[in-house]
Parts: sequence; structure tokens; C-alpha cells
Amino acid sequence: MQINLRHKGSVTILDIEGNLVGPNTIALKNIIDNQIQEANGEPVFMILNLERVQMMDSSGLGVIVAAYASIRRNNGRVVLLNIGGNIRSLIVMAKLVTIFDRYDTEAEAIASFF
Amino acid sequence: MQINLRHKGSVTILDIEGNLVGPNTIALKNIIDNQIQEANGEPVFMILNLERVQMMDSSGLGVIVAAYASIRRNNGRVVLLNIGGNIRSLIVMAKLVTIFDRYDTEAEAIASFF
Amino acid sequence: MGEKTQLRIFLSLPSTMQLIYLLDTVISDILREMNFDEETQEHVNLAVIEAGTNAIKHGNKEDTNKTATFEFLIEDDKLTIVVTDEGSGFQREDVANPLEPENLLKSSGRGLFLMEACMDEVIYEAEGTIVKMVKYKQSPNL
Amino acid sequence: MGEKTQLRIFLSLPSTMQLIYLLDTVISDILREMNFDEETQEHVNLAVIEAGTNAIKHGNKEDTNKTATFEFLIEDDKLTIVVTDEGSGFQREDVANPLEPENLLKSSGRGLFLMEACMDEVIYEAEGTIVKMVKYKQSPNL
Ligand SMILES: Nc1ncnc2c1ncn2[C@@H]1O[C@H](COP(=O)(O)OP(=O)(O)O)[C@@H](O)[C@H]1O
Ligand SMILES: Nc1ncnc2c1ncn2[C@@H]1O[C@H](COP(=O)(O)OP(=O)(O)O)[C@@H](O)[C@H]1O
Repeated sequence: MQINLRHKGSVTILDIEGNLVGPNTIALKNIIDNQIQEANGEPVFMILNLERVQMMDSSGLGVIVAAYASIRRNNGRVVLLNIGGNIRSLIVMAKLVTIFDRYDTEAEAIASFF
Repeated sequence: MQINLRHKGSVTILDIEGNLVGPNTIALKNIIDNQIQEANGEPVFMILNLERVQMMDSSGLGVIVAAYASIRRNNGRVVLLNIGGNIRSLIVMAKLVTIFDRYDTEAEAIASFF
Repeated sequence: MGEKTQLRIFLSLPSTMQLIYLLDTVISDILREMNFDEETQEHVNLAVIEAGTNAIKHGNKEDTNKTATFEFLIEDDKLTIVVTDEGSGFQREDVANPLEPENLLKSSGRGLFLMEACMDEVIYEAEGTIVKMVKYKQSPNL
Repeated sequence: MGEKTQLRIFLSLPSTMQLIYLLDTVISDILREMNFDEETQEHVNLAVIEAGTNAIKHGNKEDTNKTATFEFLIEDDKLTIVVTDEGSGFQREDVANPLEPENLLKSSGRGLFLMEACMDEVIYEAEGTIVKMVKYKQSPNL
């Protein structure tokens, strides 16, 4: 499990590699919570790049839903980049399709914030 | 487990990929036995390319020792190509170092027969 | 009488989430060996991880002196998985539906739902300390 | 009293060589998690496969109604592996030494030797139907 944090202008990009399953999800939760805290009430614009995530369980889903909820509270937004078939079907099953915008290129994802 | 059979002149080359462990070793044994049978008493010159074999157990070792013994009977020879550290140490432990000639390039291995 | 193949694999783990990856590799191997199609492999894999997580976290409360057990019964036409824990159980009907609008943004509560969505059968026994799940080779409802 | 970490993982397999790869992935995962160095991982992995192969082939004679069991006891300073079968056992001293010149070209008979070469301790109990093997984090003789 590896998470790389990048900033492009006001946009925070997390490149995630590995399975978002079980204890692995805690690392992601901590990084996201940190970013929200550092924003100090300002809106956060975040891209979760899931290109290298093969599998996600309900804990992983829980982390990104929680991120969505708290980031929205300050008028920020979380979007998903490069999700594969597994994770797409997980999001569909959980009826979260309408909640998460999904993009296939980083440029599109960044543009969506402006 | 995948085994590719090639011929270069009178030399038979087996490129082996996967772990030579448990039931996997049977496939190798069958291919070797076949080659010996087809040679019909003529000497067999065989290179076992183990570059893509990570692990070998005593069954795997048994197959190559048996190959050595029956090929030698008809004045043929088996040599090993590209063995990694694991397999080298297995061969050392089993005191088979003096039995198997080992080469790092296919050209050297082929040249060794002439 | 019954000459069908039936293989029983049993795994018992101390209750730490640190070992959930072991469960992951075991079920992945079994699914590959059984030649389930890739989507089914992902579904069963997910269901087993959810059930294992529940047994370890909710059932055994991550007490490493308690064990979570996993029985995999491989048959020609189906895979049955029985997960047990040493906890005090729960009532399935007390668990809120994660698809209800008021629950959609909750960060938890989707495990049982996903198990039931991914498997052909999910049966809770002994107050929910035993979860029995079945996946057929040919899904009966397809 | 004894607050050391001790995790007990238990795996039981029906006796078919088809499932030896499951044993392989389980022990590989455990060794990686325990942070043994790579060479030690390879050695223990090999020893476990040899012991598992013997339990399945020689002990249980590949009868899928008989089980081979594997207990992995993870402690801070060592890994203990106990392999059992339901066979009738054997006498260690009856097995020929594979390093003797007359045995060097035999195609079998190296399993026990490799187990003993790769582990720090190998103990045969119950007529050889129980094999107990230990690997220390810091090999005691180094
Ligand atoms: N094995 C179990 N033992 C005790 N309680 C359980 C068990 N499995 C599930 N539960 C209960 O059901 C609830 C819902 O579980 P689940 O749908 O998996 O979501 P989550 O694990 O995210 O809470 C849990 O919060 C717990 O109260
Ligand atoms: N678990 C076991 N049950 C019964 N016999 C065994 C067992 N393990 C080993 N043996 C006996 O010891 C012999 C040597 O075993 P081993 O050194 O592993 O070589 P191999 O398996 O190639 O014969 C076997 O042939 C068998 O007769």
C-alpha cells in the first residue's frame, strides 16, 4: 500500500497503489483527514487516483464516503480518477454513483473543479 | 508453469517458467522422458534454462537428477542455464554441484557440448 | 454413493486485522483453482473479506486470544464458505439498510449488504456468530 | 506473565498435491509478514513444502478424505511449524542419507534432508506423523 500526495495549484491529488482493504485503509484516512485539517475550514479540492487500486472493501468505501461528506461540509469536492471495473461495480452496488464524479484523465478531473 | 521446447541443431533447450514444486514437476518429467524416448538410444544434449524458475523443491531436484542419470546412460549430457541463487544453494546443499555444469549464457551452454 | 469431488479446507486465524491479507490470498487461490470467472472471483473475494472483517472486529473485538475460523468447501458445482467467531452475535434485522438515503453517506454499515449482494446465499446461524455463504459455479438465477 | 506476541494460525488441507500451492502462499505470506530475510524465507518455504508433500504423499497417500494439518506459531523471536498427517508414520533412522555417493543420483529421498538443512530444529513425534520445525529470527548458531 503506497499513497503519493501531490498538489497542482489548489488541487490535492492522491495517487493510491495497492488494495484498499482492511488495515490499509487507515493510512488513506489519516492522509485525507490531515489535508482537511490543514485546510483550516477552506474548501478542499481532492482527486483520488485509483488507477492502481485493484480491490476495495467496505472499509475502503467508508473512507472515501467519509472524505466526501467532510470535504463537502466546507464546500470542497472529492472526485475519483481512473477507477477500474471492480471499484465501479462496488460503487454502483452501494448506490454511490450519483455521489462520486469519475474521470478518466487527470486534466478532466482538475478542470471539473473550475 | 510453462515449458517451452526448442531445438538448436542437435541441442534440445527447455525454457522453464514457474516454480518447479509439487505437481508442476510432473510436466517437466514427461517432456524430458519424451525427448529421451524420441532419441531412441542416441545421445541427448539438453539445456534446462531455469532463468524463470524462482523455487525448486526436492521433487523438482529429483526430476533433473533423473534426467541427468538417464541421459548420461546414452552418453548424452544435461546442463543448467541461468540458475538463480535459490536453486544454486539447493544444488550445493544436495551435493550435486559436481554433477551439474552451469552456464550463464545460452551460447556457452551450447558450446559446452562440442 | 456421492462420488463427487468435495474438498474441505479449514483456516483458523487469531483475531487481528493484520492477518486479513492471509485470508485474502487463501480465498484468491481457491477461487483461481476453481476457475470462477474473474468478476465472480472479485465478488466472492470481497464477501469473504467482509465476513472475516466482521468476525475479527465485531465478533472477536480484535482479541488475539479469540480465533476466527474459515471453512471452504469446494464442490464441483459450488463453493461454500463458513465463517465463525467467538463473539456474542447480532441480529441481522437490527442492521440498517445502507442503501436508504439517510445512510448513504455513512462511513460504515455496508459489509453485510455487500456480502449478500456478492454471494448466491448468505445464512446467519447461532445468532450471527456463524455465517454460511454459497456461490454456485453457474449462478442459479442467471 | 508472558505478554509476548504469540499468534497461532492453523490450516487444514485435504490430501491432494493439487493444493500444495495453497500451503506455499500461506507460508510465504507469514514469512514476509515476519520480516525474515529473503534467504531465510526461501529456506523455510522449502522446508514447509517438503513437510507438506511428505504428509500428503507418504503419510496420507493422497487420500482426500484424510487431512494434513499445519500449525504456524508466530512469536517475536521464532516461527514454529507443526505438520501432522493421518498416516502410520516412519522411522527417521531408516531413511538413507541422500548425500552418500551411492544415493547422489537417486531421484528421491532428499526431502527430510532439506527440511533439516533449512530449519534450525526439526523434531519427529508420534512415529513421524507429527513434524515440528523451528526457525529463529536470529539463527542461534550464527
Ligand atoms: N460477526 C459479527 N458479530 C457481531 N456483530 C456483527 C457481526 N457482523 C456484523 N455485525 C454487526 O452488524 C453491523 C453491520 O455490519 P456491516 O454491515 O459489516 O458494517 P460495518 O462492519 O461497517 O459496521 C456491525 O456494525 C455489527 O454491529
Ligand atoms: N509423513 C511421513 N509419513 C510416512 N513416511 C514418511 C513421511 N515423511 C517421510 N517419510 C518416509 O521417509 C522417506 C524419505 O522422505 P524424503 O526425504 O522426504 O524423500 P522422498 O519424499 O523423496 O522419498 C519417504 O520415502 C517415506 O518413506
